[in-house]
Amino acid sequence: MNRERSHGSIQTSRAIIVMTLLFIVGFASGYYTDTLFSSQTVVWKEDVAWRTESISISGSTTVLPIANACAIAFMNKYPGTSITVTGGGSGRGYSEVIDGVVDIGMASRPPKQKEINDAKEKGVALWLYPIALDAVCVVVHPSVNKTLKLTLQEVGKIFAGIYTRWSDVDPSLPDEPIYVVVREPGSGTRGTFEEYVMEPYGYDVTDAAHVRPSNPAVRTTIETTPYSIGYVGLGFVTSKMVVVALAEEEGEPYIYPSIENIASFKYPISRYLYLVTSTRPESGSLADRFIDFILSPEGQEIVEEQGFLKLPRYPAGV
Amino acid sequence: MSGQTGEKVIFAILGVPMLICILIFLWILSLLLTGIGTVRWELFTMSALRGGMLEMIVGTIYLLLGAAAVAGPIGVLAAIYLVEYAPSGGLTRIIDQAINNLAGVPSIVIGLFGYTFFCRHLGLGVSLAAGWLTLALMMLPIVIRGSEEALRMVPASFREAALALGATRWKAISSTILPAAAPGVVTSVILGMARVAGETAAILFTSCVLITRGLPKTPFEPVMALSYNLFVQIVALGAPAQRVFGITLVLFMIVTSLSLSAILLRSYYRLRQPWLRMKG
Amino acid sequence: METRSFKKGLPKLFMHLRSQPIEFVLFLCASFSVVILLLMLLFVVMEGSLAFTRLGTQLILGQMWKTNSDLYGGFPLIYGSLMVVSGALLISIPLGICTSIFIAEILPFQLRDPIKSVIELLASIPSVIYGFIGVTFLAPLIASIFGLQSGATAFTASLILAIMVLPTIVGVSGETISAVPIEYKEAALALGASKWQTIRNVILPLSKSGMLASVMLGFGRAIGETVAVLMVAGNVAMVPTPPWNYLAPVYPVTAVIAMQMGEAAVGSLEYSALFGLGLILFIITFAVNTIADVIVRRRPVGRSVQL
Amino acid sequence: MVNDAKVDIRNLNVWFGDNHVLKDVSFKIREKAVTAIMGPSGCGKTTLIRAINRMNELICGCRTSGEVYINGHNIYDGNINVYELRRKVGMVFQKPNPFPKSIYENVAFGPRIHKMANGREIDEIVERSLREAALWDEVKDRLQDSAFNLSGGQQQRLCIARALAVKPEIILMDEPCSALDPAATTKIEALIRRLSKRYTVIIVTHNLQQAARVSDFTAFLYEGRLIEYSDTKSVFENPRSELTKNYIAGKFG
Repeated sequence: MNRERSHGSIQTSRAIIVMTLLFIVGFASGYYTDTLFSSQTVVWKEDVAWRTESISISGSTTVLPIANACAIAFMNKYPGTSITVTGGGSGRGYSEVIDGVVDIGMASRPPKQKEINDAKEKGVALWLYPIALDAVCVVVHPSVNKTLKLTLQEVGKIFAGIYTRWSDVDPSLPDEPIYVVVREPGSGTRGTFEEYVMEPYGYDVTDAAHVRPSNPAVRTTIETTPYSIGYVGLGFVTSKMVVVALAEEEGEPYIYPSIENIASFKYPISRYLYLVTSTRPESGSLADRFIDFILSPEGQEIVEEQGFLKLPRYPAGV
Repeated sequence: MSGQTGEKVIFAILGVPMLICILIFLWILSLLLTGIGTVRWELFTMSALRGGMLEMIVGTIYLLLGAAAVAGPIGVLAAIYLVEYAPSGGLTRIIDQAINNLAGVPSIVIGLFGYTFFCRHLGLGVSLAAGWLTLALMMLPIVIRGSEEALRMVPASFREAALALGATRWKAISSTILPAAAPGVVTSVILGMARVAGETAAILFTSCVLITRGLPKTPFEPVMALSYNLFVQIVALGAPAQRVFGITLVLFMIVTSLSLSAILLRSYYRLRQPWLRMKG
Repeated sequence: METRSFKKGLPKLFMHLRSQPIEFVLFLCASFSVVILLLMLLFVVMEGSLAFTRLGTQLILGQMWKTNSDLYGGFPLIYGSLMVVSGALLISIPLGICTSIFIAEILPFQLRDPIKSVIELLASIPSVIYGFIGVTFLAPLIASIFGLQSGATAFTASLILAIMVLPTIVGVSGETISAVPIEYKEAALALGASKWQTIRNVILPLSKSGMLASVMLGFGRAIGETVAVLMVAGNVAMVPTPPWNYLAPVYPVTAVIAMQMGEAAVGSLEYSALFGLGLILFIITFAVNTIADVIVRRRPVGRSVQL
Repeated sequence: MVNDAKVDIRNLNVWFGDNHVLKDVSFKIREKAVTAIMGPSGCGKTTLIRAINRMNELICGCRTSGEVYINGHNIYDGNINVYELRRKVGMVFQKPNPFPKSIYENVAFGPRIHKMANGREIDEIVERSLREAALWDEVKDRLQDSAFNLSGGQQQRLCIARALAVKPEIILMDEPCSALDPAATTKIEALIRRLSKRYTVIIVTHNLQQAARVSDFTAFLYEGRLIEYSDTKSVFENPRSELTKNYIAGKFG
């Protein structure tokens, strides 16, 4: 028995040693990497407070690539600062800013009345900072037509399910069912699209619409699905899809979402992308500097890299 | 003789599904391997701020170790109670049922619960700690069941010998049965970690962010994790294949090495411990 | 090992526990699962209560899920979930059970462990990766085979789910097969029964309930799967026409929760309806687990020979 | 010594992995007699009888060389139907192992899988086998009961009946009494004596008295080698080998 016992306890101790080693290795590697990150820290002569601050950002998945890339660039430029970015959607961006969960929200649409009311109730004001210009581009699979032109109302009818076959829209188009792709409710892209295309005509999105959680997901679906139609932000248009030229009404000119047309707001579904704060950030604070960074030429360069349009000028807080 | 050919036909029919399983595995493996060529290995040791994935790897390890630290002790103690103390009454049956049901709760529901209870009700917010607790809930049934099995494998004579020497019940358990079952217990914890390492739905709302600087310094800060990052990279950012394959590969390696080490540990101790060999 | 120490009533148990602090701690740990399960139920019900009072049975039976118009009818979603899961099980049950029999009984000894490990490894591939594979490789394949517009269908989701639950079914039913005492096998073989006769007449009857349990476990895994399903199911909140059309897109419950949860304002009807869906999912898995539990407990004949 | 050999074992070697369990065993077993195989634990007794119905090959890592002739046919020949072989060579195990089925179904299992009979004929086979195993009178009123409701000795006799039901020629018994009490053992031993009038019985035992009581011939196995083989009387009263003498004297074992 005695032998068995000692045998047993050797095994426990070995198991415990292994577990402890695992823990030590895990956490040690953590500390090691931590020192890696902070090793570039230089002592700054002035104005040090903001360099050790941290802020958090959440919201629209459309703005997410911009915020992600800008946060990485900013943190690389100013070691010591910490910017935490996560997605969610425009709705989450507004609600978390109002609740004070995050410092900055991301939104691809202006606040809804309900969100403004909520903010008032909580006694905060919403500060919107346009950081980029975007267009919601209506796109179709090349199998539909290489140069498609539609009025807003026709697009609305397609997304409302009133037209179910392409030949319903125009007899010259193929006699095939329309595959409608939309974004999830709460998405700013969807909000913007519906505001211009559906709501003016009192249309509601058809039940048969295929829901996708993000611009890339819509892009992939359109690229791979014949006779499909959907909408994506300008940055997600690729050569494997056809961009539709839109007219406000029958008889008006059909306009492509070219850079000039978006910047001059001729293209009907142009929009700003925003960062949102609940108070005006204190001058010189990290939040203030980060917003300034995105609006600086360097930040606007990143905006362009991510497939969006630079702001025509640098507007201040709205 | 004709009976034997008939049997061969049946076996062949039964064998086809296994071949299909193996082909599926090889197919998936080949898909992953075609991605390897595009992966730059230095990504693994580079900070996310420089385009690497070091924080995600370490963050995943943080999440796993923390969850194991929560679920491990609770699970082992629960297993000891169930094997050694539990009266065979209604209460024990309820506990048994609850463990089975907990194992079956969809991870998205665990995520929802974690979000309302840990993040909002307990005020932990989106944080490492909330992730630990949420993942621990998923690990717990695996740890309990695995430890129970390990404890039951230990011959009764061990404990009886200790009791006969005048040890108290707890002393008998902690000095004889627990050491003998320790490898099995550790295996169950590792298996639990393997099960939750690739988990996305449970940490989607509770503990992860896309980018932040470095690693959390307190448990109340959010963390970057491979599975969540992979999800966002694919779904929301439409990241290039190279990035996706890189993260996929690391995640696969972590999960696989955990499962493999559990399998190896189990078979190693099967060989080492004679009483296990008899039963196994 | 079955010598459980004391068989007393509940009140006596508590008295006993109070006098033994260690046992009390052990008891607390064991009942932790019960507490968590109750808490889970409580919180999900609490968050979902608004939806239940405002929507009532609409949440389960309503045909329209339209967040824009505050319509939250969960029927197409629940139907989609069940459809995808039953498709997955239809594929994976025969595949999994045949595989487990083949591995445990027919495969040469040397190959058993390696092949079992290979299939166990399938379980260790994270679900995001399955989703990714489904979107980039499987869906286009399905679309071209069936001549569909898009490969994002219930069938694709079922296929991916089937692959994901295969290891569970193979593992658990393989375990029950190898748990059949070797004495029974030897007895049959010594009578001159062929391998297949032994499998059919001795091993299968004895491992039936375990196999059923493995299927139930697979069901639980499949219905709770989120990320992979979200990526390949097509996500249309409508019951397909005809209802058994597997080549149509569906919008499973888990996908809805994952997609809308991040954006629903806390406390809104939408938020509450999502928790209501979570509760429905919770109840379905709870029921399935309980059934599995009852089946496994009600073994027809004792396992071991008492001498 | 044995001329009318039912089983003829020649140069039998068995390995389990690297473990050489049986070394060059050769002997002949006579028809319609009881042959006991005795020896200390681990000497290869069980392996030897499991070689006679090729049950060893179910164990991982087993290799066999040499020949075993039954009725003049080498059972390790490629064209032997192993299932038919096992039908002809019944086996009773150390621990009673009835199937978790009714008493009736246990006995009927063999005839059913071999399609030897159907309907009423099976009833007859069941009754005949149970009578032969001296169990009929004890169970005739409860044939549909679970086999687990029987006592250990009854279960073992049920297993014998089950083996008899497929009309074997040879019955292998692997320490059939080691798990039973003395009363049940006596019954089984009497049964074995009776069975030897119609069947060739080969019984493994490490109980010397049992070997002396029931067997006509005795083989003594030690560390995988056949040390001595002769009629029981001469093995016990006049052993030729020193090892056998010591074993019988109880000096080891």
